[in-house]
Amino acid sequence: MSSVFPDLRPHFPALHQTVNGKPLVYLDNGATSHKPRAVIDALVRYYERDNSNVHRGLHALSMRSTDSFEAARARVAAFIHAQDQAEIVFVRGTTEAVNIVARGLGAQLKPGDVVLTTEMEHHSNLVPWQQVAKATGATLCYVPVLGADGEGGLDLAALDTLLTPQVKVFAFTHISNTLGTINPAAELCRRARAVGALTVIDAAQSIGHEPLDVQALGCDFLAFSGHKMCGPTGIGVLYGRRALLDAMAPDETGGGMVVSVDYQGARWKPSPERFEAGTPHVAGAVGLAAAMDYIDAVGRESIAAHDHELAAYARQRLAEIPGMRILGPTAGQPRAGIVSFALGDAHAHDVVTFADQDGIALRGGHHCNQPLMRKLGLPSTARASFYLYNTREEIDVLAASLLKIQKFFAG
Amino acid sequence: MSSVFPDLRPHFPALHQTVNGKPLVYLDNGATSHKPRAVIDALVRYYERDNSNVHRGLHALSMRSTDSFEAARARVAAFIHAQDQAEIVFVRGTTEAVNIVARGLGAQLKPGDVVLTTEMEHHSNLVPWQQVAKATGATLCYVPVLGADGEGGLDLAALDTLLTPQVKVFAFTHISNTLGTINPAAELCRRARAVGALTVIDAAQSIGHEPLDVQALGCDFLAFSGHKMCGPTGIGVLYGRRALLDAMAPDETGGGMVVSVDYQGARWKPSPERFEAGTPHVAGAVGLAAAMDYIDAVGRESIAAHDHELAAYARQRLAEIPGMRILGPTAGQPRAGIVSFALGDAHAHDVVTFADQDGIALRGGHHCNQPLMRKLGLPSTARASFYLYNTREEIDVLAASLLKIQKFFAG
Amino acid sequence: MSDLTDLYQAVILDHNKRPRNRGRLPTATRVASGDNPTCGDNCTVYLRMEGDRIAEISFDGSGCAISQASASFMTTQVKGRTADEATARFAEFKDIVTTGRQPEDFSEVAAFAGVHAFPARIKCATLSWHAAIDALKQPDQPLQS
Amino acid sequence: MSDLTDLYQAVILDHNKRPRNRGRLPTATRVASGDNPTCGDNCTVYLRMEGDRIAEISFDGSGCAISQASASFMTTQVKGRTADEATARFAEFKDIVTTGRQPEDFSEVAAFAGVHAFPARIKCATLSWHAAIDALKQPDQPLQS
Ligand SMILES: Cc1ncc(COP(=O)(O)O)c(C=O)c1O
Ligand SMILES: Cc1ncc(COP(=O)(O)O)c(C=O)c1O
Repeated sequence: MSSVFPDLRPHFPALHQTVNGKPLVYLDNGATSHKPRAVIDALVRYYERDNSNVHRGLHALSMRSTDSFEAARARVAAFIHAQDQAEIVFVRGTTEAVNIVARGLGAQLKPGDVVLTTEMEHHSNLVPWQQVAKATGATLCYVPVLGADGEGGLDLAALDTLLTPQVKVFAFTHISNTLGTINPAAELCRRARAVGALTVIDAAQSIGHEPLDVQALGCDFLAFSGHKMCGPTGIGVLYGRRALLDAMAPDETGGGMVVSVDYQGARWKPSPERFEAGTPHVAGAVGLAAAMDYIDAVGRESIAAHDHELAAYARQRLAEIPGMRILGPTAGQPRAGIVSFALGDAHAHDVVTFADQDGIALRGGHHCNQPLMRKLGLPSTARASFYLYNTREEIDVLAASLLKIQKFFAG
Repeated sequence: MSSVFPDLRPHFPALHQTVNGKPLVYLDNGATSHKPRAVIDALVRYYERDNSNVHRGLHALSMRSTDSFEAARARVAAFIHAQDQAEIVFVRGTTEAVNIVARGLGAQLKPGDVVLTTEMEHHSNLVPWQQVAKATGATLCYVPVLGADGEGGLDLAALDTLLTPQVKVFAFTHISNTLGTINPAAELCRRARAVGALTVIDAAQSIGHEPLDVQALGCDFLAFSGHKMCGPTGIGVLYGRRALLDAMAPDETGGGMVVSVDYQGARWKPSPERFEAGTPHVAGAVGLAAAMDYIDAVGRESIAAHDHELAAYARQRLAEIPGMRILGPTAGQPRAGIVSFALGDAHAHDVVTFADQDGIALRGGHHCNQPLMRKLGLPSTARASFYLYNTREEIDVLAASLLKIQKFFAG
Repeated sequence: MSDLTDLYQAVILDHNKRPRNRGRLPTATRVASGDNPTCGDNCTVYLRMEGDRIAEISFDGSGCAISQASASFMTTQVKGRTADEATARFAEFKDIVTTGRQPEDFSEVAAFAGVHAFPARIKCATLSWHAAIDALKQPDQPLQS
Repeated sequence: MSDLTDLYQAVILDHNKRPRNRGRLPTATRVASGDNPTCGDNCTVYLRMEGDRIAEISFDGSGCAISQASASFMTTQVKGRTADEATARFAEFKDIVTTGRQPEDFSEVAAFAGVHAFPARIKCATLSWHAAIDALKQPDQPLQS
């Protein structure tokens, strides 16, 4: 079987190029995805036709821009099953979303309070909480990751001890960008809620890859980026339950988020405007909505099945290579389309440079996950990550290239 | 004379449309500008060819993305005559830039210190300083605006009294988005420096309209948005002198801005990465560089002359209309391509809606400048603002439409 | 410009130039304000109730011709009515300015149906109505001076 | 893959597999570290000076084959030289890995010229050299344990 979606590749212009004389095999989707023609066209159409500033304008273009922008917000709300489009705040990406919620909730934290996170967080869902803990005197605790290769996932038994009534916030990733673990997010939210903790989900790796419903998850906040889900750069979303957003102080201030200003002070609009100071990335929001349309036309169930199948196949083919150490969940556990590995003596950067000679785009390094890498005793790994346009043939190309690299470095 | 640049209009796709059956006359450039084909093409090219995540990648596309992104940074540095490309931080826009520098400098402010700004600031260069003053106990003071119609500009004589050694920061706009005043920025910086104050210039309205050289201005920080200067949405710049940026704490934290992270804490990279947590708006930066190329190919001296000439012509034509009150500098003073006015009894929103029926895009409201509007005794004004593609004929269309509106509301 | 001039010409310019029940009502026992942060329009509505009925009503504030005319018109429409009747009247008004349907009875409102062609201005037309409904929900208390 | 395999095959794999002067130098009087935040590579260089001359040198740390080989190679190139000579050597090395020019003398370095074809890796090749130059600038003091 060639691919679950044999017909999608023509939609993605960037896939059709050669790299170092070989057809591009793009396996760096965990870092960012390529964009379908439909998304690029939506951006062009916006700039060619509707382009204008939003909200404060009453002329035709400004109304069209505002309508496109707010329609994009409604599209996002529908995509993640938010109750209300005021729960959708447009931001630059996951990192900014986490910063806003960390600083916002930080206003209510005090010494003795606990912020709980996990050992498998991306720096973007880790350092902001470290900063908030430092600023407020709250304690930051980590749910351990089990297994020498991280194959055991989060230590759910430890949660019983860790989830005390002192825990005010539990921030965790839906899918680990390093291990490919799919965390039991609904269960984690339920257990957090039982002790009165608010939950913040980093959905950077799950959005656009798996069906996602904030009502079913039961989370309080959720953060994601557009660029990893077929969308443009510079746009992302902070979802928050409306009452929580409306109770939170703004982060950045300026034009567009105020009801009134005088030389003494200002009053804030409610969410989402409260968190969107200044001119927003309107084209980005429009492009993100187009990406969501594209993804839902394909179907998120099918994309997830496709990702999972490719990952299973990749794990099988990579395991055939001598000296291969593969991280993350073993067969039978929930696992996403992400496979990190260490290849014998070859350093990850050398592996990536060699693979690049074969036209293969891999990522090598700490994957913004330094503490976990240190715990696993690896300075870095190479990572292949899949998306809807990847094929089994591409994994065969990868396996052949890695075997060659292994021989070179062992020989 | 039809226009200083009769040949530019074909470069801008959005100009060639009808609105309410009339050819679009786009005079809302103070809010945002349209984008030339060259900028739209640069975005498309990026997404079709180089699209990848920056910095941490070693494969071909990632290196190309990183190179494009850093080349854009170098282009910006050259455009404003920064000494070093590490002085260029990519942000969402002016508003975010001001927030970063306000919070960053806020760490050093204490009660008794003064932050000086002016009565003509956009909310985006006002509310962040109010917030910082509130948080630190510093006092916020304002340089007054002179004249019943704001025609006197900043009260430079009052500066002698206001610029005390207690002033730690002087933040002011280069060009007023409401009055069209061009402030003597180099002189303001020089006088601020004489008392040891740092200077922050809001260049949202001057960038891409006037020649701009941070060395000649002598400022410490400068903020601007790409979308008002032919560039994409969602991208802007904070310029800061390198030593100041490297001494400033980061604002947002997360991936890409850390040297190392463990479960206890993190160490920061120097500028500019320190201030660019998370995946940046790479396509936006590339598009901004293309906008700068476009603008410099036309020539900023010529664009400024064109803007100024249109503004003078507009003021002349508008003054012919009975009951017209025009704000801002009178002839002979430095004035930008921005004309705000109040038309007799007609409310600004009614004026804008009527003008829109004639295909004319104006802005009506407080222009994110509520305190100044209140001082001038106006709830709102209508505003026409010009850019390189506008023509004298368009101003004639505007004048005819306004005369009709005046008659309707007076009659 | 014909739709627009029609809209303004009819009721709107009339109510705008000669507003009914404009100004602070000293005998008011309920007050509520609303503003439209998009335009800076604001409107305060003053009520004096007699039982469940609106005995007196006035409005104050600044804004565009549509918001001023609509406020003036609103006062003429709800005066003497019960809270429930006023609320029903607002529902009908909102429906008319949103959809543009021409009402059979409720004749004077027909002019406002033209607002639906200018969606950005619908909020201007409903601002005073929202303030009135808010005021109706408040407890009676003497006006603070 | 031929450029790349040539590059690795020659000096690099050799130095990488059998690194010279690797490990902490207990007699060192100057130490400096550098890291490459992009990859997480790091390198510490230990020096013992005799007058202005590098009497002993070693390196430690982790990284890719290029950084490890370059560190090993660097120690062989600067040992016994003065600070000025070592600095000049670094300037030449940097020029070679950046431009790819094939040096006439300084023969063993020729293999590193291939790095220039992989611009993202130039930093890997120069990491240990930067640390060595840093160490040369420090005052003498006994190694802390
Ligand atoms: C003078 C001035 N400052 C700041 C801003 C805010 O820029 P942005 O909305 O792009 O952040 C604007 C534009 O709206 C402006 O005109
Ligand atoms: C799990 C996870 N969280 C957060 C991020 C940060 O996303 P962004 O860089 O788009 O802000 C990433 C991607 O780099 C990620 O994989």
